[in-house]
Amino acid sequence: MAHNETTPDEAQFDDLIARDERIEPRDWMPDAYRRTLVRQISQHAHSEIIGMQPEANWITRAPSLKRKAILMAKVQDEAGHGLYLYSAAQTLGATRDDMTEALIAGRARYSSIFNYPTPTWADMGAIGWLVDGAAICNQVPLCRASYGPYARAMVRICKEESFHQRQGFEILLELMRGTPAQQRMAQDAVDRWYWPALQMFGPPDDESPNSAQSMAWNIKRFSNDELRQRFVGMLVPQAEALGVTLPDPELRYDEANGCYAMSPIDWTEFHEVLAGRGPMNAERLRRRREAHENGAWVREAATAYAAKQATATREAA
Amino acid sequence: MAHNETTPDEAQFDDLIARDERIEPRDWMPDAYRRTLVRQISQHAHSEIIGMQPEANWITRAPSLKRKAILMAKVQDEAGHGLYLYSAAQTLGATRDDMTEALIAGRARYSSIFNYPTPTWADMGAIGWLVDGAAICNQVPLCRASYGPYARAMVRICKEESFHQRQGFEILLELMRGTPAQQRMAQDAVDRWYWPALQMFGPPDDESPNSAQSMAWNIKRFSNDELRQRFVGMLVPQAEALGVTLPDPELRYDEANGCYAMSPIDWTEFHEVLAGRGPMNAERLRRRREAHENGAWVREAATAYAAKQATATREAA
Amino acid sequence: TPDVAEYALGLGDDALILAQQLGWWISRAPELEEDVALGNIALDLLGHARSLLHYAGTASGRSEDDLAYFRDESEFRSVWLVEQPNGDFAVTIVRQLLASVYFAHLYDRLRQSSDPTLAAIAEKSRREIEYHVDHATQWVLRLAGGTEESRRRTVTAVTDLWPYLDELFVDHPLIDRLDGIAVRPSTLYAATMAELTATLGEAGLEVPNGPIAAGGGRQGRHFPTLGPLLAEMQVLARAHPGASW
Amino acid sequence: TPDVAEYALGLGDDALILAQQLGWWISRAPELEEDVALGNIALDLLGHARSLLHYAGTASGRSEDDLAYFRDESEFRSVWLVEQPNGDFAVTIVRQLLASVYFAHLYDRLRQSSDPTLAAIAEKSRREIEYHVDHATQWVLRLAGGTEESRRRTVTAVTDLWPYLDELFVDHPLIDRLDGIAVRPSTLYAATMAELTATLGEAGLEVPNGPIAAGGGRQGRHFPTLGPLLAEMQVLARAHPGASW
Repeated sequence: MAHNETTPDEAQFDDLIARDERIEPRDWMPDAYRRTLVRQISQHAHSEIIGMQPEANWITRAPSLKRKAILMAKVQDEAGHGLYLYSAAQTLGATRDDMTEALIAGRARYSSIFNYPTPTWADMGAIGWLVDGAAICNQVPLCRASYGPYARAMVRICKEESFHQRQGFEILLELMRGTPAQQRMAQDAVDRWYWPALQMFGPPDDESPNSAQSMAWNIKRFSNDELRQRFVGMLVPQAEALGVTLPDPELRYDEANGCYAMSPIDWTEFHEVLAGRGPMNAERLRRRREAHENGAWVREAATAYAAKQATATREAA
Repeated sequence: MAHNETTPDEAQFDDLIARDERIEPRDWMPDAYRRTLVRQISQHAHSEIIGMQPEANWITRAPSLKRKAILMAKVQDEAGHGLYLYSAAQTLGATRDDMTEALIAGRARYSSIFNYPTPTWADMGAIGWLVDGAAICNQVPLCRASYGPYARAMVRICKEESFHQRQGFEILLELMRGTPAQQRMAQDAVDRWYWPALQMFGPPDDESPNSAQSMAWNIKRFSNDELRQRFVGMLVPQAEALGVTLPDPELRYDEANGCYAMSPIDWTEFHEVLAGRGPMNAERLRRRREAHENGAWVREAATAYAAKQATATREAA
Repeated sequence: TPDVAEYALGLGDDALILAQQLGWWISRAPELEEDVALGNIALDLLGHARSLLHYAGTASGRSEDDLAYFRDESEFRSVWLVEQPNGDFAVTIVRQLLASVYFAHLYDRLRQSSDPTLAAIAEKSRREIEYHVDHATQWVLRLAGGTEESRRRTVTAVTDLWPYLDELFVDHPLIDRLDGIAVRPSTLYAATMAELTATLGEAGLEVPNGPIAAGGGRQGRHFPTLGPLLAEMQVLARAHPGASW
Repeated sequence: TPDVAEYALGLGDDALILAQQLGWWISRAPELEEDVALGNIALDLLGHARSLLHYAGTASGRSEDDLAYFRDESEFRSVWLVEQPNGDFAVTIVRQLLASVYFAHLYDRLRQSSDPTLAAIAEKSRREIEYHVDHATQWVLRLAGGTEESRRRTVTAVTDLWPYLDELFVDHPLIDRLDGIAVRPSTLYAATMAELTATLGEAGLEVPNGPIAAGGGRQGRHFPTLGPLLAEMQVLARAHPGASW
């Protein structure tokens, strides 16, 4: 077979993509497509799992029982998202053990945003509003991603995420309507999370060479800068409603270009955090490893018990 | 050798006791004397060790840095007392491992007073004033106990205990000079600890058959009731100075008999606690076992390291 | 009445303290499925606590949050069993088994309370608690029948927690004043013990025969770890008195 | 001056938080000798904290207790290394090694401070810290050279704590305003690292090469466990504002 010739499998795959239809686990797919998806889906799963920690930090201290319930449900949802996404990755041949191992060993990436700490209760609001908000902008298009199990997982996840975002907004709203100390707490959290949230969309388009292939495969639908613009457009009226100031003095709507003008993003800190020198990188992995290792005897017990039960059932048959 | 004949060893022992001199580890002693001492000293050691827990409960929450320092030093002193007493018992052939094992397995006794909880800061005062106070009344005579290493350990311990008692008194004094809430806290703690402290001297003399032999051996010097009287006599003026009420409406000095009249002691709870049904019996042992088990790998490491060092030194020689 | 409020407070505090402790596991469980499962149970219990505290507060014009965040340790009414620290997963699971089986029998009977609010809360809670019992039972079977290590840890957990069962069946004076409204704790003893004994038996575990702890939570006397637990739970609310969240 | 006070506050908070954490071990150590030894070290550190906080408070008329009990998390100035939880005995010991070696070099240099109070505190503290270094070093040698398990735990502890060393050597702007008074943290790097590397080498342990944590404690940004630690430490004092103890 000559190098540039298209096999029937390839032709069918290309055709499905061209018609914007779903690729399913039984379908043939190029290795690079599979690898890209496994990397992206497992990275997303790991972000959900690591992303539990910054918020779990406030479960025991939530300042009202209603907020405690909402926060518990949210962090628990993130565990659920991790499970959906692991399942989607498993349809591509990845195993949960391998993915977990890669995470704990520090070989797998997760969203860098979770390497920031959550020193105050207002961070629960800012994470919901800004981080989940940015995640939704990133993820809504993924509900139409070409790989079926991923797209379907994203539909469920996005539904819950938009709920989380509203809850984050409500936390901040309550704080901004509260005492001066609560208002300061809210503004401080927005100041700390605003730029990292904008950085969640990744580098500017002209420095993001890997995006093209993902867009061609209908995994990615919009460029980093397009999504960032959409996000800022969503934030501006909400910030007004909250009464918080977005920490960018240059931010304004540019009528002429039909988009928001903003200060240049300082990527220095982003790259520091990405390189493992953020405030919480070491702790996030340490704690995940600790939970995994402390749970080893439980998982072993469950496996051993299931094996004994299976033997007993076989022998009884 | 006829049954009632006295050996030279026995004669020397009896002579030393008669002259109220010290028995030392190298001296011959009757088995029963040795057993009584090992039981009493190890029980005392265990009381010091278990007795760390009710107070350690407040180290992290002590309400001033000065009080935190005093409390840390006190609980640490108790560990030191445990060490002195283990050393004294070791001179009688007991091993620390055996004593520890007996404690953790629930076979060895410790003072029942430590099976009560310490729900408030005022308990740090009440324990110092009442429990250490009662302990001192019990222990000062032991500084003249016939067994040398025990007597010498008790000299050091009593010196520190009387320091602890004064600190307890000061805690209560500060509370009684404080806010109404602090005063209530102090009185409540005195109410809870007064009767258990009186019970520390053991049953009334007419129900304490084992004391006679210990008195004959110059291990015990005063009867339970004598010590209890002495303790109450010490408390009454101190309670007045503090401004706390001792929770016994019948308590008064009986001029005619030259002693304090008091309500009959209700021994029901004492016997319940002694039988393992006190509030904290299970927890005190659980926590000691946990510390011991969690420390096993450390002790093993220290032993292994020492062995390797010894080998290296021998080989170098 | 204040007596009904006091009774609801005790049940509410049991649920609240247990929910608070289980909440710690979310993000720390042995597998993601258990982050979800323990989270669900914690949320159910927190729901029970909110209903009960809300009801308990109506007598004195206090909100659920007034009761949860602005009472001191001695004003709490939880039993020592739910105050036992999480320990390892075996301790948490065995604590869940003991507490859930008790709650199941209690709420089943409380449905017949002549107090309609308590009856309604019991009706709703009971169904959720059935799942809690099932979850704990399945795990006790797995842990006791799994590996040598898991069995050893489970035996230790059962031994360590058993002393705190006794308190659950004590008829304190309040109960005498709530005839027809409250469930008399001593009347739950036989059925609860029968179910626990059966479960332990199925798991091949012995019923412990060790010390019994006196407890005293319903009278405001608590296990030493409750103080630090409340310090953490209440710290933010108390730093901003009067604030709304 | 406020700058000197801020500097003393940072050092005082380091000692206070470490003392608070070590205090937990008293009654829980692997052997009685260590209940005593860790208690001694905790007491020394608490003494340093009291001297430094007392001095820090003079500028603003606040007592050591005002500073210890009535500041919020963001007003604390401790570094992340001392805020790391106790973990197992290996973590506590390795944390002690890293912190004590740093403190030893710091206080040794601080004796030459042109501020006589700081110089006097440093002089007194330095001698005690030498014992702390020795205690930690001996234990690191034992644990690393003991059993397979103790070695594994020690390697993990070194790996997990190493990221928090970096923060100790950051020259924040305050330092520029305290020439001759404060010790410039970056100037302690070489000697501290040389000593730590030598100790790890003697123990047969590798110097980690993993991530570095940004820290930020001197600016009031803290490790997540500091909040609950303070909640527990401050709960009683805050429940009785204005009271004397």
